[in-house]
Amino acid sequence: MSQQSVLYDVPGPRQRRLTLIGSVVATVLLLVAAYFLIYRPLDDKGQFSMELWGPLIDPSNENFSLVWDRIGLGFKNTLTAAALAIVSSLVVGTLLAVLRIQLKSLTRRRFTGLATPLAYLLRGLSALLSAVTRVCVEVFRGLPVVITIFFVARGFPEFGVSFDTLWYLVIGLTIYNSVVIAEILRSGMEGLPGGQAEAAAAIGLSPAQTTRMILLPQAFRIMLPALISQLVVVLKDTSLGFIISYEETLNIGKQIIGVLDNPIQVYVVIAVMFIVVNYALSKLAQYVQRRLSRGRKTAGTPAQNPPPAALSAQAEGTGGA
Amino acid sequence: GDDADEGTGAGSKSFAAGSTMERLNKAQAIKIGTKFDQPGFGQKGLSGKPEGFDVEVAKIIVKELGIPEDKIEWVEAPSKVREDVIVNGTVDLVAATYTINDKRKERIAFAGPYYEAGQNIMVKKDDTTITGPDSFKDGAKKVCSVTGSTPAEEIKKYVKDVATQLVLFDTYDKCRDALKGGQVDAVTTDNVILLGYIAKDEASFKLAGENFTKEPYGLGVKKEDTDFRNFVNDTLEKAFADGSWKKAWDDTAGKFGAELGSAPTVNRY
Amino acid sequence: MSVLIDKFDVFAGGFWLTLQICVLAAVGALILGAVLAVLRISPVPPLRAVGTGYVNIFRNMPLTVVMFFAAFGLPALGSNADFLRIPVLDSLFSRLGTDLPYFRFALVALVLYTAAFVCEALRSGVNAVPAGQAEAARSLGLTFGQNLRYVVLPQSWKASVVPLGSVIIAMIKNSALVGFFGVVGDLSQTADQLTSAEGYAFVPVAIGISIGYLIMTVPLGALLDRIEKRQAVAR
Amino acid sequence: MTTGEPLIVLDSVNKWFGPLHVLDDVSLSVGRGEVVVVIGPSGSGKSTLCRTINRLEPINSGTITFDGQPLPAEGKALAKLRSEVGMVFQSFNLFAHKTILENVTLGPVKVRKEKPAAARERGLALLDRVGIANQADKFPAQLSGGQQQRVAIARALAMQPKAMLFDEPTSALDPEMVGEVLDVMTSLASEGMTMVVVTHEMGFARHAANRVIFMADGQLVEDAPPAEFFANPRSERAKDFLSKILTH
Amino acid sequence: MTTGEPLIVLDSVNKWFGPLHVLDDVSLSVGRGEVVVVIGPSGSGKSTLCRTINRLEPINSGTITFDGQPLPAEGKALAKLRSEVGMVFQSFNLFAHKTILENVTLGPVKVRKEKPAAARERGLALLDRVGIANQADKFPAQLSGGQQQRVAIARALAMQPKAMLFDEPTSALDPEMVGEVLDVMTSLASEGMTMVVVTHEMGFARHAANRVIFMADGQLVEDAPPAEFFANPRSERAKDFLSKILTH
Ligand SMILES: Nc1ncnc2c1ncn2[C@@H]1O[C@H](COP(=O)(O)OP(=O)(O)OP(=O)(O)O)[C@@H](O)[C@H]1O
Ligand SMILES: Nc1ncnc2c1ncn2[C@@H]1O[C@H](COP(=O)(O)OP(=O)(O)OP(=O)(O)O)[C@@H](O)[C@H]1O
Ligand SMILES: [Mg+2]
Ligand SMILES: [Mg+2]
Repeated sequence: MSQQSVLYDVPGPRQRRLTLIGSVVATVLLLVAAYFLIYRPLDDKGQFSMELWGPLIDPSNENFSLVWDRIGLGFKNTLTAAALAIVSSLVVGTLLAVLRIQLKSLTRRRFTGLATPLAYLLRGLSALLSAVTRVCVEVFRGLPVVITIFFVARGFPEFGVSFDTLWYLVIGLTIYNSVVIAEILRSGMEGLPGGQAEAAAAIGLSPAQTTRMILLPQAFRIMLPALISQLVVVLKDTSLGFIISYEETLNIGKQIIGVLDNPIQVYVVIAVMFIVVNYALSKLAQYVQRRLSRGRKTAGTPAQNPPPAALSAQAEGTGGA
Repeated sequence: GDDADEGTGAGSKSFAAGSTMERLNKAQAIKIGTKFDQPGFGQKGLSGKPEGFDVEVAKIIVKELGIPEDKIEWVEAPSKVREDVIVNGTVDLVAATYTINDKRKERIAFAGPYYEAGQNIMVKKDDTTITGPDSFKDGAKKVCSVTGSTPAEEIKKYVKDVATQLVLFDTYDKCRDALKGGQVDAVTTDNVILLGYIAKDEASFKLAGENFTKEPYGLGVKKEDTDFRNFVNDTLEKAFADGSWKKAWDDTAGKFGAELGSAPTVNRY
Repeated sequence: MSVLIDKFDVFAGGFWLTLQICVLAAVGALILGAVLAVLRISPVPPLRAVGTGYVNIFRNMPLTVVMFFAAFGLPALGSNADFLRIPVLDSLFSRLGTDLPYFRFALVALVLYTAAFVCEALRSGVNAVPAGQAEAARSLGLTFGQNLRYVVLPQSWKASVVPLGSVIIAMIKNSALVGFFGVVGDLSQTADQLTSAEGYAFVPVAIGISIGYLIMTVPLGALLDRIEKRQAVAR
Repeated sequence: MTTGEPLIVLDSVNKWFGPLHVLDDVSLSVGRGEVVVVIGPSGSGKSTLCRTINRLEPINSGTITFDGQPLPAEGKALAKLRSEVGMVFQSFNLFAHKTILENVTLGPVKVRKEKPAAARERGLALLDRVGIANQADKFPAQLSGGQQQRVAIARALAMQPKAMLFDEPTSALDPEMVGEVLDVMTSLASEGMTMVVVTHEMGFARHAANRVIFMADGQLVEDAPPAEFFANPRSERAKDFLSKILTH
Repeated sequence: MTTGEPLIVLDSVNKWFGPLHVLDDVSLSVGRGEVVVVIGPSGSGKSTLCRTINRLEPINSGTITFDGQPLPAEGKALAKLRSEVGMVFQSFNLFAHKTILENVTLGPVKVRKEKPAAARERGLALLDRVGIANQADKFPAQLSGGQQQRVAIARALAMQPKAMLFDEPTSALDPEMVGEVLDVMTSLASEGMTMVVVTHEMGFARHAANRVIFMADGQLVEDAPPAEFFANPRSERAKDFLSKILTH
C-alpha cells in the first residue's frame, strides 16, 4: 500500500471502473493461458493421473504412509540442518561482527600510553588482523555456497577429519551464512544513528561496552527482519545437501522418485512444503519489520537508517539454491 | 543372547588379533557404501532400507563377520565418491556396482569379482537407429552416463563430439528420465543397471545390441588391508558354493530376467 | 599445484562457460524481472496478484527445486526450451543452440528464480523514492504517466542499482548449481570432474575454482560498495 | 484585500484516518488575495487541511470548491486544478535528479506545454526574484535549506497559480535561513497572492496575515484577524498554546 | 558566579576537517558555575567546539584542559573524563532499546559502579526533577520530543558531572515543547552548574547566560555578557546574524 500511495492518487469513480474492466479482462486471459499452456500439455501426458499422485495425496494408497514417513524424515533432517546452521551462523556471525568492529576501533587507537615500539607492534598487529578478517569475509562471501559445501565435504576428509554428512552441510552453510550475518550485524551497528555511540561515549562507556550494551542489541533488533530472511535462505540452502548425499527432503524425494517414477508430483509436493514454511517466515519478517518501524514512527528521534539496500537484497537474493 | 545360534554378537567368531574383521566383530557395527538409486543392485525403497544384489552380497559378508544385519549402517556411495569413502575410512566396504580396474586399484583394493556385467546401451523401445556404440560415431545422437563412471569414459571412445553428445549426471535416474523425456537418445552403462530400468518400464525402453565391454564387479576395501580382502574373497567363494550367492541374485536382480551365469573366479592379486 | 597449469584450459573453459550462463541469465532475469515489477505495481488487482504470487513462489523455493522443475517439467510440458535457440545468439553462445537442452533448462531455471529477486530490487527502488517527490510532481499537475517518467523512474533506477547488483552477484554464485544439473564443463562441474573422475589433488583444484568465482563476484561487490558509499554521501 | 466571491471554500469537511477524526466538520472560506495563517498544536490536522485543498488527501464528506468549481475527483481535470494551486512543502521536495532550473521549468513545459525557451526565460526571472538566479544549474543537494525552499516557491510560482499553499515552509530550516524564505513569502502576500500558510512563525502571522486560524484536534477553533487573535484569544486551548509558544 | 581557577580552558585550539578549518585558533575559558551560550551561523563550528570539550572530536593543535588536567587521548582515562562531563545532543540520542529509567541508570551502574538499587533511586529522583518520573518504564519512542530531551538531561546529570554541554538541545523540538526543556536548563543554571550551551534561543541566552560567545567561520568573534552583546554587537558579522535571527 505504501508504494501504491507514492505512485497513485486515490482513485476516482472512472479510475475504479477502468480497474474493474482491466481486472476482468486480465483474469480471463490468464485463465485461458494457464489452460492451454500448462493444464492441457500436462493432462495430455497423463501427469494428473491418480497413479502418479495417489501415493502422495490418497491416504488409502498402499504407499501413502511409507512415502510420507520418508518425506517426514527428510523434512526433519532439513529442519535439523537448518536449525544447527542458523544457530551456529548466528554465534559465529555475531563474534565476527564484534571482532570486526573492535578491530576497527583498535586500528584507530594509537596506544599513546605504551612504549613506542610496543605501540607500533600493537598497531601493526591490529591492522594485520583486521586485513585478514576482511579478506576471509570477502572470499567466503564471494564463493557459491554449493562450492563451499562441496569443498568442506571433500576437503575435510582429505585432511583426515571426517564427520557425518549432516556436519559437512552445517559447516558449509555456517561458513557462508556467518559471514553474511556478520555483515548484516555490522552494517546494522554502523547504520545506527551516530548519536547512539556518541551518547554512550559521552557517559563514559568504553568502546567494548558501547558495542556490547548499546550497538549490538539495537543492531539485532533493527536487523531482525533481515536475520529472519536469512533463515529462509538457510532453509533453502539445506537442499544443497543432496550433492553430498545428506538425506534432506529433496534427496529423499529423489529416492521416492526412483521407486515411484513420479518426479513432477513429488517436486510439487516438496516445493509446496518449502514455499509454505518460507512464506510464513517472510511474513513473520514483514510483521516484525512493521512493528519495529511503527515503534520508530512515534519516536521523536530521527528515523534510524534502514539496512543498506545492498545488504538486505543480498541476504535474500543469495537464496542459494 | 538370541543371536548366538546365528553366529553373531561380539566375539562370536574369532579373528586374528588386530585384523579388520576382529575390529568390526568387536564393534558389532559396520558401515557399507552402496548405491541408493540402482534398481536390482542398491536402491533405497520406500521403507527407507536399501535393497538389491549388492546389498545382499554385502549382507553375506557381514553375516560371516558375526554382525547382525540391523547393525549395518548403509552409506550412499554414488559412483564418483566410491574411492574417497574407502580411502577416508567413511565406510568399511563398498558394494556398489563397482567395476574392478587398474586405475582404481591404485587407490583401493578389490575383493571379488562376484558378478560379471558388461556395458550396454539402453534406448527407447521404438528406436531402431541405435544398434551399438558405433551408432554414436556420426556425431548426432546424445548419450547419457554418470560423472566419473567407467561407462562414461568408455563411451568417449565412440562419440564424435564429447561436449554435445555426452551428457553426464550424478545419477543414472536422471539419465533414464532424460531418455524418457527425449533430451538424450540413449543411456549407456552396465547392462544390469539398464535391465533394472527396463524391468520397471518395459513399455518404454530396450537394450540396443550386445554388451561391448566386460565389467567385473568387486567389493572395495582399503588398499593395504590384504587380510580383510582375503576374508571377503573367502566368504564370496563360500557363498558361490553354498547357494547363498545364487539366492541373493534370484531375490533381487534376477527378477529382472538377467542371466547370472556361472560363478566368476575371484581374483586374489 | 601443477594442475592449475596443466589443466589451465579446463579451468578457463569452465570459467568461460559459467560466464556465458551468467550473462544470458542476467539479461533474461532483468527482462522478466522488469515485467514482473510492472505487474506488481500495476493498479489492476489480478495482475498484481500474478506478480506477487510469482515472487512469493520463486523466492521461497530452493533453486534446486526450480532446476528440477525445469529439467522434468519442461519436457512434461512438451518443451525442450527450443525457444531459446535464438538464431544470432546461438552462434555467440554455442550451448544455446545444441540439441542438448540442459544448458537451456539451467538457463530457464536461473532466469525464473532470479527474476523474482530482480522484481523485488526494482520495486524496492520505487519504494525508495520519497513520497514527497511524487506528491510534489502531482501538485504541479503532472499526470500519472508524466510523474512516472520524469520524476519517479529516473530516481528509482538509481536506488535500484545496488540491490540489482547484489541480485546479480547472488545469481553468479547460484550458477554454480548448473554443474550438478547436467551442464557439462562449467566451473563447478569442472571441480567435480577433475577431483572425482580424473583424480587430481583436491586443494589446488579448489583454489583454481575459487579464483574463478572470486574473479566474478569480488570486483562486482567492490564496485557496488563504491556506488553505495557514493550514493550515501550524495544523500 | 478580498474581492468578489471567495477563491477557496471548504464546507463541513470531514476526514478520518482510520478511527482518527483528523478534520472535524471544518468550514472555511478564503477570499481572493487573502492570506490565511493556520496555527495549532502538532497533530491538530493543519497539514491535512492544507493538503485537502489540492486533493493530495481526498476527504470523506463535505465539499471543497476552488474558484467556483467543486474539486474534480481524478484525471486531467484534477491535474489542471493542481496546476492552478501552488504547493510548498516543509521538506522542499525538489526533484533531486534535476537542476534548479529544470525543477522550475518542468511543470510549465510538461503540464502547460510552454516552449522550453520561454519557460526557461520565465524560470530564470523567477529564480532571480527569489534571489538565486546564480544557482540555476546546480542540483538541489548543493543548496542550503533556505535556498532550496526558495526554489520550491519559484517552482510553484512558475505555474502561475491562483493560490499558494504553504505547509510549515520554514520549520526544516536553520534559524538564519528562516528570514530569507519569509521575506519571499511576505512580498508574495503584499502582491496580492491568495495564500494558505501553516506555520509557527508568529511574526509572519502578525504582520502578513489577514486572518489567523487556530486548529485543535481536527476542529477549527478560532478564526480572527491576527491583532485580535494574539491580543485576545477566545478559547482556552488557544491561550494555552500561545503561552507555550511565546515564552522564551 | 565564577570561583577559583576556570573549569574548562581551551588554548589556541585548531581543528581541520580535511581542508576545512572548523576551529581557527580558538581560546576560551569557562569558570566554575559559569553558563556560556555559543551562537553563530550554521557551519560556524559551534557543535565542533562543544564536542571537542569531551573529546568526541579530537583536535589538531592547541590544548584543552578540564579541571586542571589536559584531556586524555584515549582509553580508561578518556572514559573517566567523559563521565565527568555531561552532554546533551540535538537529537536526544536516548538508547532506543532501554527504558527511560535504564537510560538514566546505565552510566552510574556500568561506569561509576554504583549499586543498581541506589542508582535506581537516584535515577527516579532525577526523573522527578525533570518532571517525568511517571514515565520511568516506558521506552524512548513512546515519549514526546520534549520529554525525551528532559530524559537526556537527567541521564547526563546521573553521572554527577562537573559540567554540562548542550548542543542545540531544543532545535529538534516542536515549538510547544521548547519551553519545558529550557525551563529545566534554566533551573540547572541557577543552581550553579557549569554549562556550555549551543542554542538559537535568544531568550535563554539573554536571561540565563553569564556570557555569550559568537562564532563565525571557526573563529571566536565575540565574547561578552548577554546584555552587552545583544544591545551592542561589536562585529559586523554578529550584527548581520542578529538582524537575521531577530526579525520576524
Ligand atoms: N497518512 C496518514 N495516515 C494515518 N494518520 C495520519 C496520516 N497523516 C496524518 N495522520 C494523523 O492525522 C493527524 C493530523 O495530522 P497532521 O499532519 O494534519 O497534523 P499537523 O497539525 O500538521 O501536525 P504537525 O504540526 O506535527 O505537522 C495526526 O494525528 C497524524 O498522526
Ligand atoms: N565529521 C565531519 N567531517 C567533515 N566535516 C565536518 C564534520 N562535522 C562537521 N563538519 C563541517 O565542519 C563545519 C562546522 O560544523 P559544526 O557542526 O561545528 O557547525 P555548527 O556551527 O554546529 O552548525 P549548525 O548550526 O548547522 O549545527 C561545517 O562546515 C561542517 O560541514
Ligand atoms: Mg504538519
Ligand atoms: Mg551544530
